[in-house]
Amino acid sequence: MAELTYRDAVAYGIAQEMRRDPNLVMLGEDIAGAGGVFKTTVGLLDEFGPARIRDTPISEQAILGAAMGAAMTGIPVIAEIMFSDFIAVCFDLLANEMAKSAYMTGGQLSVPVVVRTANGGGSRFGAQHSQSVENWCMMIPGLKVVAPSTPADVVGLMAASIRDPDPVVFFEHKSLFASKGEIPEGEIVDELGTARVVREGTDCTIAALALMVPRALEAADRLADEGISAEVIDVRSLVPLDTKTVLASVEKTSRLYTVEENPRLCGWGAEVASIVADEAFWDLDGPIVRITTPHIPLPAAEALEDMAIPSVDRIYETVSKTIG
Amino acid sequence: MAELTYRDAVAYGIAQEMRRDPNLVMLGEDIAGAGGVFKTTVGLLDEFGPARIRDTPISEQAILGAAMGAAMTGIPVIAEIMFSDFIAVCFDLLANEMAKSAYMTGGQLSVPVVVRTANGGGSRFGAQHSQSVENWCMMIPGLKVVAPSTPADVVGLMAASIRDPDPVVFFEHKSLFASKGEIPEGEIVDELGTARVVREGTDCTIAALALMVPRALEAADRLADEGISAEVIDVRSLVPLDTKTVLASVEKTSRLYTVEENPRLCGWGAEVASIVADEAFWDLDGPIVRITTPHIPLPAAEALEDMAIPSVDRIYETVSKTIG
Amino acid sequence: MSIDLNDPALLDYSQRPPRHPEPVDPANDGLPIPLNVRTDLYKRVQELRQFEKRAYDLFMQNLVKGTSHLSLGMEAVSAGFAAAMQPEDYVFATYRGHAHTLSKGADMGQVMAELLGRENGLLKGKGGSMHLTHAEANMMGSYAIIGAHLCIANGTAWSAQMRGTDQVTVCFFGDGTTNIGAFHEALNFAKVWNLPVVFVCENNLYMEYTPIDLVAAVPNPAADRAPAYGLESIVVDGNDPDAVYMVAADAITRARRGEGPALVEAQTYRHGGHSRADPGKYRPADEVEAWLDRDPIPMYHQRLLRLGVPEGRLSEITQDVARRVDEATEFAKAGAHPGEEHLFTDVWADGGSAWRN
Amino acid sequence: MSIDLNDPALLDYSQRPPRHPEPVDPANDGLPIPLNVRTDLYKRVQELRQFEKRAYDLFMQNLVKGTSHLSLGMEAVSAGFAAAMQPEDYVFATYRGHAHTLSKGADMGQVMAELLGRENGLLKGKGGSMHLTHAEANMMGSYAIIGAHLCIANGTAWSAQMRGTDQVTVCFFGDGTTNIGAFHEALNFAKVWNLPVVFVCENNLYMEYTPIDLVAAVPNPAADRAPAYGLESIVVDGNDPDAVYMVAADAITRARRGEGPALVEAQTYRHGGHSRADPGKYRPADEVEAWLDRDPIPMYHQRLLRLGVPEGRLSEITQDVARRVDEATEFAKAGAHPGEEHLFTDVWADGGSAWRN
Ligand SMILES: Cc1ncc(C[n+]2csc(CCOP(=O)(O)OP(=O)(O)O)c2C)c(N)n1
Ligand SMILES: Cc1ncc(C[n+]2csc(CCOP(=O)(O)OP(=O)(O)O)c2C)c(N)n1
Ligand SMILES: [Mg+2]
Ligand SMILES: [Mg+2]
Repeated sequence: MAELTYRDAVAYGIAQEMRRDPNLVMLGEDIAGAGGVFKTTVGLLDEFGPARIRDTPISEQAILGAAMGAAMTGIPVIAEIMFSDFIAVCFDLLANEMAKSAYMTGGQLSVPVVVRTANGGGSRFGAQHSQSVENWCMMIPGLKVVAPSTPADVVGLMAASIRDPDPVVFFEHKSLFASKGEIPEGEIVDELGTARVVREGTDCTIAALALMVPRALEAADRLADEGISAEVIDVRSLVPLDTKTVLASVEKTSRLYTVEENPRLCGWGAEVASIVADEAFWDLDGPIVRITTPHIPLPAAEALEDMAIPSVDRIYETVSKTIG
Repeated sequence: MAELTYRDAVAYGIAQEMRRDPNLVMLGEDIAGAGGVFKTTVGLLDEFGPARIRDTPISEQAILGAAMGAAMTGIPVIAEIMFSDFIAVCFDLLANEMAKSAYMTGGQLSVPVVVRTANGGGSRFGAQHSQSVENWCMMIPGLKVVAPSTPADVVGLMAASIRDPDPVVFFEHKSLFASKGEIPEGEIVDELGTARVVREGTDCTIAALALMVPRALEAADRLADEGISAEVIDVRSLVPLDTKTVLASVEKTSRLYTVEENPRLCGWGAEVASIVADEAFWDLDGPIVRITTPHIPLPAAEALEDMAIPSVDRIYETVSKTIG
Repeated sequence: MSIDLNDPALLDYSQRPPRHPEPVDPANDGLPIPLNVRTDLYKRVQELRQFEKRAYDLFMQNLVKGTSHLSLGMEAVSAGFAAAMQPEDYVFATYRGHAHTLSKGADMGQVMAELLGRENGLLKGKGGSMHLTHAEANMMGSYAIIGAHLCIANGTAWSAQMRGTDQVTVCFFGDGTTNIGAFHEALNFAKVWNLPVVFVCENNLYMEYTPIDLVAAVPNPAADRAPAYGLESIVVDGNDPDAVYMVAADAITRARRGEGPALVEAQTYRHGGHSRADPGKYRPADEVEAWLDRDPIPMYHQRLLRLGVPEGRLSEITQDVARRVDEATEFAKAGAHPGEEHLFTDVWADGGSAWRN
Repeated sequence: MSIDLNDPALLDYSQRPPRHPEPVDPANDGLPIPLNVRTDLYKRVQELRQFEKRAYDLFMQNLVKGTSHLSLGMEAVSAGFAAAMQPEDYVFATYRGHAHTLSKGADMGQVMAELLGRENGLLKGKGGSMHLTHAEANMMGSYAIIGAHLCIANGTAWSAQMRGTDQVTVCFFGDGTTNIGAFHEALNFAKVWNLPVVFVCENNLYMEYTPIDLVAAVPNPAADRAPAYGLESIVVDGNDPDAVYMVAADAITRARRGEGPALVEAQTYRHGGHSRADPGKYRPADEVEAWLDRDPIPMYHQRLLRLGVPEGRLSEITQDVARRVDEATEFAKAGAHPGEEHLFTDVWADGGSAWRN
């Protein structure tokens, strides 16, 4: 077992797959010589060379297009979109092309592309470089969506995403890059569509994703001090969505909280809430409560950004006040 | 009172505002001489001339950019994006620029733009020309979102959108263009953020939008034959959202159904469901049920498309089976 | 060019000065193209013409739902390029893609059935007229949102480059498409990566209902921009199958040799409106007439006669195509409407559509 | 150009051949620019230089959170254009926008406070370094996602055209930005609509960490593409305030006269890395050195001395600026961190953020 940062786990996971599959290639802006602006691809150019790790112009549509076209011929491709906010400049390629190709062609073409992108706030980068946009992708039929919260999950879910024959958007959280965790020895391959109960509890279920997972866990510790036993679920994969794990948990706890970094409206938590409000309605003992970033663009100033994104305090207080 | 088609109501509404405000201008592809590919802007070029009704290149980013820049200087602009699916090619301008401008600049700049676009299915246009993408916009803080279901609402909400100082995305439904309705005499100005109870009922609330409104109404008629009294709400405005009307209705009926044309995940109904599951939980007598297009790209063939989009039958059957 | 807002013709584009076709270059009779290739070209333009006419008739009978964009008048571009390609080469088209799909060898009956939304359609009815794809023959799809597919075409070219094959990618698009961002990104990217891709602008002088010269800053919207990507400016008569063939063969050969991308502008005209419902009234009447006079098919028919192909051979081809179009029509009409079992297939590569467990 | 994948320098860009600056054109001493304009230019470059240096120091003290992109070395571009503009003209900048915001007259203290995320910042701390905006002076914002603002700049130009004012819009962006789709859409649109907008490419030879010549199909990424939009190719020495001023005055004057858009490529270099954390190691050491030798500020200082401006006058300017930068720093540091009351304001024009009733 080695300890790696979440940042280093990205290159570690990619390298594992590049060694396994000599066809796998990656492209993106400043990913090669520079090792990525977040240093998540350091070392890959040296090991795999400039034909497999390719720098591109600032042309996100061209990046995703090249990835898609190559993938349609059976070459698996990893495409980096530097910040997830920039998905907006190539959203047509992602939402209208990659996502719909298999269906529109009656199954003739599939698109084994992993779109990796740095997501989320906490870096004081302001409204155009800090968004949590998992829901931009979750809402598009034909896209799979993954957002790991630990280094081990980065590696395992990266492998699963790369081996998946469909387009997967892989969200790496900027504020988790420096976090550390154990990585098991040997090849690591996880499974898409599986959530994980990261803390067991009986009084309520807290479903969280990416950066919100450690915060939910910390809040759960504090709730425990008060005698509230919270079960925390790391959702990990939004599409496919592991509704079984969520529903089973709610069956046990009878209360659901979601902790979402995305601004409120149409966040992933709304979807989860709506599933539970339908299928587990009779299990519920009280309201479903969503803890989200307010429905505002993200402010740049440290002080303001910290107020906006759900904090341990806010999670703790919301649950504590409403669980009644 | 004149009767107008929903299609003609678009130009009628725009003309009303263009007569009132000589600064108001419109731009888009094929909107001038051709009167729009859906014939929704017929006559405007003749009345207002080529300086106010301007054809553009196929450059959606340039269109929204020009609209935004002019709007920032105080000129109100209507920009047409021909099909709502094409929002994906200019999503950066909409989601990252227009939406965030006021906030990022500490209130220095506002963006009085109405982005009109033809939305929704039923025309057998296939996966790239049939989407219901209201949620693409609803999820972005800083955008207002409107989707009228009747000719009168087209006129009134168009006026309200144009007079609003913020960016508003105005969804015109392709399958409603041929529908007809009465238009009151004189100036018509409606209000954003107001839903309308279009049928009163006591047993359940059915919240619907745009094309789904007439279908929900027809389903409600059939439910009435069975002795089920459904209240139907035309949501009309997703942002601002008239939660009061929805919550008041659920308080009365104790059951909520949403009828959404968007594919399932993160649709507007999920948001409404999550609000109700929190704030009206104790009013509910049973599960919240969402009736949506399945989470698939839209098929082109008539037969398949009709199965995909919520139909009167499906609404009727779902409510009838689950209301218990 | 820049728009003059005082130009009264802005109120009615059909009052603008017409843009007439160049006359056929008489020297093209003498292009070094073997006669068997030329008869093949004739067969190709006949197939496209007759298929598209039938498609038009079927709309009129309301058998084609949705929309449809025909290549009537523009057949020489597709035929000329297809004849210059190898079977392993990749093709990308727009929503105006019937011709390119057929040219790449898709079955007429399946294409027709797709237009009719039938289960025996090329895409099982799921894609429709605007998304024709025949991956088996490396016809990699028809794309209905302007621009994206130029970027995607780079991808198959990149794949060929990586795999060390000599496959070339040919990507068709319209004049109006030269103004969208993706065009620019794709062309620059192709050049920088030295990709084996030939971009073909079918300049039919109009985007949807707006004349291209009113919305493009340069007279030849593709060719005049080629230098911005380090490429040669190439304009070809898109109504002459031979002229197209020569230019296509040259560009494709160079790409195949590893000499990188090309951008070809083929000037042509559509005989009808933009899509099914459009009568095309925004075009000056004498412009339409002048271009109808330059119809590629009778012109080519005359050329082949001049070059000694017997009339009988040509009418044999024509009749054979007519029969096949009839058969395709029958095949299509006989197809069932797709049933619910197709609704939930093919979202994912495993054939399913599940988003949850 | 096209990439050669066998080029060993692809493994380390700093091993690539350096691109040295052109020498200063000695004739520029004689450009017809009045001495008062030149001393104004000197003051401007001093302001930018000293402000940016201080900003750098404040990062190092960890007082600036987030990121920040300096214009050190590139001051002549901003100064030259600003001196040629009228106060009513509009300006757009990228995330590398401190210089252009200051040049348009924003208060140094407020800009500094914004970098520090303080309530007394230009944007109350809500926008940060990458979004500086000073609408009161028609500095219409700094945009952090590549490309969009070129399209938005057309909008203020369109507004001026509609209102019949003679305001010109000047839009700054980098070399890397010439490869994104929005660049193309904006340029074409500006020309077709004949908009009074001057696009200024600050070509500092690198996008983030990648040399521009590896990712652009033409050597001068902006100027070589101007003809694709019916525009003249214009390259200017971006390290010479006078050269920039002349080109700026000409392009702006022509736009003001209704002669439409222009695209100017100013060649320059950044002294430091792309953003705060970047040491800029991907650049050949002798290239950096050669450009540091062409630092615009000592060069201009020398020129002004040659032209007879007394050393004392120049050091007076320099010291005055130094004092103002100190004051700005104090002002910024004294600012409060914004409180929760600011979190929910300004989403809408009415000052609020309600999305429901
Ligand atoms: C991004 C985008 N914008 C607008 C449209 C609507 N549209 C469909 S075809 C068309 C005209 C295209 O013109 P051109 O590229 O010349 O192709 P042609 O139809 O003439 O073959 C337009 C504007 C679209 N499909 N995609
Ligand atoms: C659409 C988009 N892609 C990528 C980025 C990340 N990014 C920020 S600055 C930059 C380099 C820009 O280079 P250039 O245009 O030359 O400007 P410079 O920083 O040199 O002034 C990149 C790639 C971005 N902000 N937006
Ligand atoms: Mg055309
Ligand atoms: Mg640069």
